[in-house]
Amino acid sequence: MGEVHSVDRVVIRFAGDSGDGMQLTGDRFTSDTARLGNDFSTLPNFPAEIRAPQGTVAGVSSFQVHFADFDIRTPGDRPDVLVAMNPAALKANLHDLPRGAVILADTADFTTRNLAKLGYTDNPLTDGTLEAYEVHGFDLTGLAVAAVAPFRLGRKDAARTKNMFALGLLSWLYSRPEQGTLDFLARKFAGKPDIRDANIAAFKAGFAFGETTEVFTARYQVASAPMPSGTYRQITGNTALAYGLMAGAAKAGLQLFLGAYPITPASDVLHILSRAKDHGVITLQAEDEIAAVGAALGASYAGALGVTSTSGPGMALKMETISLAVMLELPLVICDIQRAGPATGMPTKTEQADLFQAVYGRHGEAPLPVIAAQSPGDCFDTALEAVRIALTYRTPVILLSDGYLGNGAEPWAVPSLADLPAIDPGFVTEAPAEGEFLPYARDEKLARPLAIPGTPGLEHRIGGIEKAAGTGNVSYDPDNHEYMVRLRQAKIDGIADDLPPLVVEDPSGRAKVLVVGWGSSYGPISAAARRVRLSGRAVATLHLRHLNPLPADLGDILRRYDRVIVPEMNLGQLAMILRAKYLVDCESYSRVRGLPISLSELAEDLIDVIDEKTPNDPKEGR
Amino acid sequence: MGEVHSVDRVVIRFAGDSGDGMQLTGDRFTSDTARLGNDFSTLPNFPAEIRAPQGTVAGVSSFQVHFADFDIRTPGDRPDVLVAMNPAALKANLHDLPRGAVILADTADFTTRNLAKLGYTDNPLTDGTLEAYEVHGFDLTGLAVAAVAPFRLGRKDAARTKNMFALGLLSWLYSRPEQGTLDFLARKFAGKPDIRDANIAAFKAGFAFGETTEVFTARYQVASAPMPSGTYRQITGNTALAYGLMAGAAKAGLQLFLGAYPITPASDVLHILSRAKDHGVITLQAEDEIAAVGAALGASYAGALGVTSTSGPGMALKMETISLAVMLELPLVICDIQRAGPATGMPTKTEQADLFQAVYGRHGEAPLPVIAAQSPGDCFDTALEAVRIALTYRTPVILLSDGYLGNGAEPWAVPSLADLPAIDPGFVTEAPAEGEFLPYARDEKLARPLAIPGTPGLEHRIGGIEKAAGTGNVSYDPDNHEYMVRLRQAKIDGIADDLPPLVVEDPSGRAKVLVVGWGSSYGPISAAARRVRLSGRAVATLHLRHLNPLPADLGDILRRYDRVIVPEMNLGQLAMILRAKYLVDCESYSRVRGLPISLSELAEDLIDVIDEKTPNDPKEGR
Amino acid sequence: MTATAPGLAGVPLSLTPLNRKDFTSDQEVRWCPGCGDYAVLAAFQGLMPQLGIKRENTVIVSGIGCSSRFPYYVDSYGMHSIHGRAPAIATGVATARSDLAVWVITGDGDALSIGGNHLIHALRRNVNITILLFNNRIYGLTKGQYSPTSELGKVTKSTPVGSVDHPFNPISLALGAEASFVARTIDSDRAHLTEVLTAAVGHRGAALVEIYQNCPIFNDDAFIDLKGPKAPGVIRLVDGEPITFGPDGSKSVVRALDGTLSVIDTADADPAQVVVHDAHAADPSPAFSLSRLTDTGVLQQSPIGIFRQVERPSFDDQVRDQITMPQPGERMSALQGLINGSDTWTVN
Amino acid sequence: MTATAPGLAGVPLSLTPLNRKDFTSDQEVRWCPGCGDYAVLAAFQGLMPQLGIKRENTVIVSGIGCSSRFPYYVDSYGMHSIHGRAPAIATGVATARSDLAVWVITGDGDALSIGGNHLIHALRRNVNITILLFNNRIYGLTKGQYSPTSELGKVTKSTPVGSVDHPFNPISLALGAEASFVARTIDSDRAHLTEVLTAAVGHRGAALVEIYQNCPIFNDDAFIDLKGPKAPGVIRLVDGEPITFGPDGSKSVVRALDGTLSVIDTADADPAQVVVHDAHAADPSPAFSLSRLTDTGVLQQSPIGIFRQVERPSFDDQVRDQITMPQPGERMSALQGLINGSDTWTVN
Ligand SMILES: Cc1ncc(C[n+]2csc(CCOP(=O)(O)OP(=O)(O)O)c2C)c(N)n1
Ligand SMILES: Cc1ncc(C[n+]2csc(CCOP(=O)(O)OP(=O)(O)O)c2C)c(N)n1
Ligand code: SF4
Ligand code: SF4
Ligand SMILES: [Mg+2]
Ligand SMILES: [Mg+2]
Repeated sequence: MGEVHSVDRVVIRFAGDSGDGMQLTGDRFTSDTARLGNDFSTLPNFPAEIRAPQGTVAGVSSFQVHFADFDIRTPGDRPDVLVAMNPAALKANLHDLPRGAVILADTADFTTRNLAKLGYTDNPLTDGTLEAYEVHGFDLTGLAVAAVAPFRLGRKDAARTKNMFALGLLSWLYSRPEQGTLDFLARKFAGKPDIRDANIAAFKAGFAFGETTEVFTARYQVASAPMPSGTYRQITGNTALAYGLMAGAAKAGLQLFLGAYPITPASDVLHILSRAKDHGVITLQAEDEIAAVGAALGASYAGALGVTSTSGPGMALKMETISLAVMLELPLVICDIQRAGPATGMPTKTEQADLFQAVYGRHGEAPLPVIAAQSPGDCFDTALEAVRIALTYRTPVILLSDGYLGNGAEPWAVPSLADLPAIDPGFVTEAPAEGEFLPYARDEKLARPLAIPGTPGLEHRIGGIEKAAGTGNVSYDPDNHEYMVRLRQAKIDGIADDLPPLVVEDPSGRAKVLVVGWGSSYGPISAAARRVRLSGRAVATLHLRHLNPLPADLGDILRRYDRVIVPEMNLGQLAMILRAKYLVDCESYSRVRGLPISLSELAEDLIDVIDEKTPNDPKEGR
Repeated sequence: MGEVHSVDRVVIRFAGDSGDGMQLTGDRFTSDTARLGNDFSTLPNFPAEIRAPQGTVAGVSSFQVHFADFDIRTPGDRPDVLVAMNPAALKANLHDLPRGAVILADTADFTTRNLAKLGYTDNPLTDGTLEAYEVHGFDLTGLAVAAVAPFRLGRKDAARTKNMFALGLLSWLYSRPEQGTLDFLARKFAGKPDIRDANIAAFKAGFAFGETTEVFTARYQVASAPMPSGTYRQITGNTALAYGLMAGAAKAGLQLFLGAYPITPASDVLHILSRAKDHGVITLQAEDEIAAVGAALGASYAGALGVTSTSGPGMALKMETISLAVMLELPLVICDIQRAGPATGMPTKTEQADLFQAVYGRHGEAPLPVIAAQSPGDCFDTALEAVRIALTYRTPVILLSDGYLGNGAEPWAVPSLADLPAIDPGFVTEAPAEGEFLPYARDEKLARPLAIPGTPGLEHRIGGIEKAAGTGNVSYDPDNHEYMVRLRQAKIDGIADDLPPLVVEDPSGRAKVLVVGWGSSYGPISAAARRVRLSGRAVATLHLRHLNPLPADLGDILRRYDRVIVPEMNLGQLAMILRAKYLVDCESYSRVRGLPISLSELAEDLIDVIDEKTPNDPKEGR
Repeated sequence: MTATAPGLAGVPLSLTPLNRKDFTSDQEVRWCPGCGDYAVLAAFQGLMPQLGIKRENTVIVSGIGCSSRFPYYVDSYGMHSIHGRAPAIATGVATARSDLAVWVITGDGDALSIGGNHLIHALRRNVNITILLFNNRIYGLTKGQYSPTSELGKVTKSTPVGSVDHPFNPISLALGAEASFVARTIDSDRAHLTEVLTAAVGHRGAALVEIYQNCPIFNDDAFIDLKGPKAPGVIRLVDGEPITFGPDGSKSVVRALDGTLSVIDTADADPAQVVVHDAHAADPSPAFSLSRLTDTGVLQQSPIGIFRQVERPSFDDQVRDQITMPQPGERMSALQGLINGSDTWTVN
Repeated sequence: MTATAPGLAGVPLSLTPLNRKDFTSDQEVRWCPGCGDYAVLAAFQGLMPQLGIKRENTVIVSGIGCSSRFPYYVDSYGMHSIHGRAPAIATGVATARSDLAVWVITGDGDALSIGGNHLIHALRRNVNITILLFNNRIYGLTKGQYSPTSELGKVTKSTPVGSVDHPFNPISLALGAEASFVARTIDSDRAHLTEVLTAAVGHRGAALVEIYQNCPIFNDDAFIDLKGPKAPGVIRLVDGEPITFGPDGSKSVVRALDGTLSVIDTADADPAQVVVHDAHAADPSPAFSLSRLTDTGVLQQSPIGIFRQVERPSFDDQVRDQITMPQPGERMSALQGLINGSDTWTVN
């Protein structure tokens, strides 16, 4: 033993019962990976039930981590290694494994009875059905229990340390440092020394087991990835989103007010901001989504930065109030962490199918800006951008993230807040030298002046009835209505004028096919494009942050290519918007599986498209 | 006197204070017009306030009726005659009058004080500012009070009869029969003989005044319009809609259940159906729009025909539940009587800006059929069609009407119910001979079997979580989700296969410009097209009832024309959908004034388009 | 033949006796081990065959939450709807059909947070539905945020330094909302559960049953002091009986001059002073005062049983009474008459 | 300098005295002639200058309905929002800012039908807002449908043969929802209106004031029997006083043994038996029993005044107590620390 192979990338999936601590195990492994300077990307996968019956497929919880010595973009389509803590975990995940994958199973649970419950007549670990894989079965539970025997825990608590045993083993196998996990356990169980020590012992025993068992012919190492210099941390999308909102509020000098109602996968935004009370953040868990956005709107009216966060069903409920915000022209940030729909759908699965709702889902002509984040870390920048737009243009802004971004993690170069531009809320504080205050007057961006309650001399009333230009008084005048409808639209359309030029990625400059994406499909698209390019073909990619209004230079770009492919986790929503706006035959590449788009499938499909389109193009380096 | 001129069409607008009974007066005039066999179209215009302060512009209520000896399509852009019961009514309506229009004013209210309140320093009736019009001022109030003196009413009640005096005068002027109004008054005030007799006296006095006064040099008559044979009545869109829903339920042999929450301009649907209890109709005034649609969905689940009716803000609130209905695949009819938005907007004004919300306004991929009515009477057929689709395809259907259709009236050839095709709800009543009942199996239209509670042996559970094909059990399987998302879409798309071919109107067959419309813009579009054709130019028109899915032959039709113009009372919603779907450069013709599109403006604009496009086209008959 | 309990009048009786298994669906039950929901499901499945009604005439409508998975596990008709809306949907079901036994399953978040309005309106209207409110004083399904029944100061994911929302007392709220049947029971007392649910479904009109339900994962032992037949804090309400409780009835509920209730040692109480429970009082005030005996913070004391049960016409019955459906043969001609109206003219 | 009434603590005082005209906006008032809303507006505009607070620190949030046009007519900050949502929006305003006097204007449909949930949650949370609920027992703005407070059998456009919905008693509902301040007044009694509104705005926490308001157009004379100082059916509640009413105090409110209240002739009443009103009772039960003295049908008898007024920390105060905003100079560095977290690594 002791031989160490270098590999460039590995995908490991930890899977077990909901109670087996797989999320924690994966998270720890990821942290250690981060410390080694690998690039990584993670995909937690929760069961729909809180704790479905033990040993059932429905109760399997998993965590996938992809780490590499280069810049990666996705958590990986298919795991190289599956850690299966019980037969259900094996059954639930087997179909995702490529031939030759390593299966590391805890045999403790592979009893005839448990297997029978799952419909197995024989033990798959030993009946030869897994011969396409490299299967290693160990009694991880037994080994862990033995390792923690000195601590006299109950049987249940002792068995629970098996996840740390497994983590120790994997840490050994992939040459991860031990210290991070040891420190973490010491912190986490500081109040329960027995549990702490047992977990530490189990972890060390797992590590030692790798060292001593002769099963593994080699261990592996993945070198650190070249990354731009900076200070990094691991971050999930929901955390980055919360921090981005806080940064935006701080940059604008406003108090952040979050009104929210819990809903998967958005609840963490509420949880994280609820812990930020010492940063002046107010959170309100409202009675429902309507009250949540209502309170946020009230807070914005009062001069705070009102924000609300939710997922699809909650978005549907908020629309009437958002329409009011459009009419009032008040700043407001609405975060939609999308999940698979319609209706309740698959709450723990990801999707990008709320774009239509965000852009078009209100009664009347109620235009508002819609922007989307492309990676967990990017949620920070997108949140900041949402705050900027909301305050600059006095408008509600919808920010689209999704379950994959929200829960997924990646290394993130922590920005220096001092370097970020300030945002000026530009409240009017004094009555005009002459004439009356006109709350619906316009600046050069068509934004209106905001005077918050408490400002003397600027008392005025706003409301949801159509308002006269300038004064904001109630008006039923037909011409005024037409004017105001077009003005609200023009204000939003005008946001495009301030956007930086789009950047198309096309290293060879020869691409005839353009792939346009938005949101979390950034990972699969850019990874697939890299693979396509490595195959010697040229492909251009363009990722949109701003979905409404669309950037001013987008039409020209689209028209430059022979084919435009739009991969989305929906039935082609962005594709349809682009077609309408630019009359370009954008083709939808649609996957609606509740999972990120498969990068290898996408890469293959793109290659087919390119080869068909440019059959005579010489393939360099092939 | 006594000379009678024949004219082919007249537009009269009755205008006065909210309390002056203008709606009633207009309605009566219309009924008498109907009796004469004229074609007609009406446009009531309510103030936003229930009863704004007397004598203010905000408190003016008006009713416009257009009647003619030929087939007309709109209530007319500009009145030929304005009946102004007070100075505010004159002020509020003057700008709509063409030069030469007749103004018939009640001088009683034109006091210096009242005029001053409105900003008049002089009496406009006499100061010469109205010289472009034919102005007739009478003390209608005084004349009416004098006429009813024998009945010893209080001053207020006596003055109230002035509307009947005015109606009598107008009836004389336009040669309307007296009997209808006399019968009506007898019925309406059967319980209050004094009031009845006073109103009758005022009406007759008005008529006699026309006969005796020497002011009018002639009276007019409008011959009856040639109409297809049949039994006719006057009908508003909301009434026709309610009757259409009842007819649909009756044809399907189901009980009609309406869940609704009052909202302008949809409340009348609730009112009308609430009066149909002896037809087995259940109505529930729910606590809000969400409960209204929820109760309707529950009723549908229980085997009734669930319907809900509302307007824009209420639609926004219903969307989450509608998304559930999409997932459950239950029949449900959702009627949106659109009004001007966004937010509260202009509740008493019309608009067509909820199309986007109807087609795209839900989270996740939640496709459903959307259809629209084109005229008051057509609301009946559209409601029937909604019921047919909902029951055949087991789906919620959104029916779009609007304030103009809902409140506007026209003559309507009453259909014979016996001639309408039956609708088969096709409930499953028996357990399958073998195997289990599969509530999510599919027929050839991809519709699922419906077994309602109470059916033995078919007990099953449905819900908003993604369901396994066939069984309908909860499923988180990625492939199943993808399958079900596409299946729900395919089911809705498939509705297009059963639609009759579209009919393009192009009498000359030479048109190069196609005008595509939907909903209530039918009137202005077809009237404008007629005017364009009368000018010797060719134009084609196409009106869509089915907006989602779009008819199968639409794409081919659009591609046949040089230009496609889409007039809508929004910022181009249908235009955008057509562009996306067919990549045809459909041009939006957009008017957002809370009023029907002006037919003369549209006609002129279409002529410009045609002349630019086909400058060398010889204009026949010009 | 239909059932005789007023709440079930109109629901056809089963011709063959049914048993618990008839009400067990083929779906695997997926609550956490030890969840109180299991006990309620078991009591329900045990109770249903006793009602004698046809299985196919049972409809269970639920919202969203752990408890709202309930209908999947019962082999009847059922709908797992959306968050908070079950009472509205059930109102439609119950109004459209007089031959169904309609149940609503909901949680403290589902019923009292997002669904609060539908709940109070269903109660005031007195729709003939039976509502089981699983109160675990926490949001289970979304993994542990505080709910409208969580005690002040509750530390949860969304209240890391303690909640500041004064909780609802669901019984007080229901009484304030004009409810005609209001009761409380607890997952750990199967006999009581069965008894209360039987009374609830037998009541004509809206019956609200609050069920204290333990969530071992996110709010374990919230009802620990009310568990077991000897629990000192459980105040059992029995109609017509004096309200005493605790070991050997050592505590008594007495009424002060201002009408409020308090608990004193039975030893110190004049027997004439001890409140005799009257669930049928026309005025909801006595039931309301009883509801205030529940602790507002961590639970140590709470009444269980039927607080109020009065007769009032049910909404759906009254709606149906106003409606006449013409005979099938006459429906179309009646409608034709309506559509024609009184004011037609004919063009030939 | 801030106001001294607890409900206004934190709201700065005006340096110059204000008068009614300062609270009159330039918008023309557009209610129907004779509408009760005029009287409430007048009382409000008369009261505001008395409070002494800065005009610009007043915010009025309303929903949709005739009454909800109110904010347009008051020259302060205001928002005419959407139907039913004013309490939620006001919760945001009041929580974000401690220096504002926040009013909610709502109607019986707005507050109790579509907005019922927000209302009960604002009450239980005890947000520092003053809610004026204009109860005309009808939907005015939509031209006359019945509302959740309309009496049974009410004939309206949507109930042509009479409503079958049992109405809410807004006072009972509010008490069931844990309200800390609950009162009722009437448009026709200007002095009483002013007195009650003054107490309400002075209360810290959510104050609900139900105002009986006549709608001459769609529900005229709904309160005719309660109009005028001598109205026989008005039961005036005065804290600390025995509850008698009617001509010469000829009627008295007495408590039965079961805690319920009834009205008897004063002549027949033992003075000791007459209920003495205690608005400050910790237990809401006495107030609840008083609320049941209101007729459920057409109104002939109803208590007005303050039913309940107890101290309980307000939601927004408690929220703010948990929060510390770093000094401006430190905010960014504190945030930088949070964002960095404890687990960073550096790439050079
Ligand atoms: C519109 C909407 N908002 C939020 C959610 C998320 N959600 C699901 S269940 C739930 C609360 C569950 O709590 P409770 O009703 O007490 O049920 P329990 O899980 O405790 O049985 C929430 C907030 C949702 N599904 N839909
Ligand atoms: C979402 C929504 N639903 C319905 C309406 C229509 N609507 C406006 S006010 C109102 C009820 C008014 O009644 P109430 O609150 O009692 O106020 P009032 O007019 O009697 O003062 C309704 C149903 C609306 N504006 N928005
Ligand atoms: S989370 Fe709690 S309530 Fe939900 S199933 Fe688990 S134990 Fe039961
Ligand atoms: S309708 Fe009634 S409530 Fe509305 S303004 Fe007129 S009188 Fe007042
Ligand atoms: Mg709960
Ligand atoms: Mg009202």
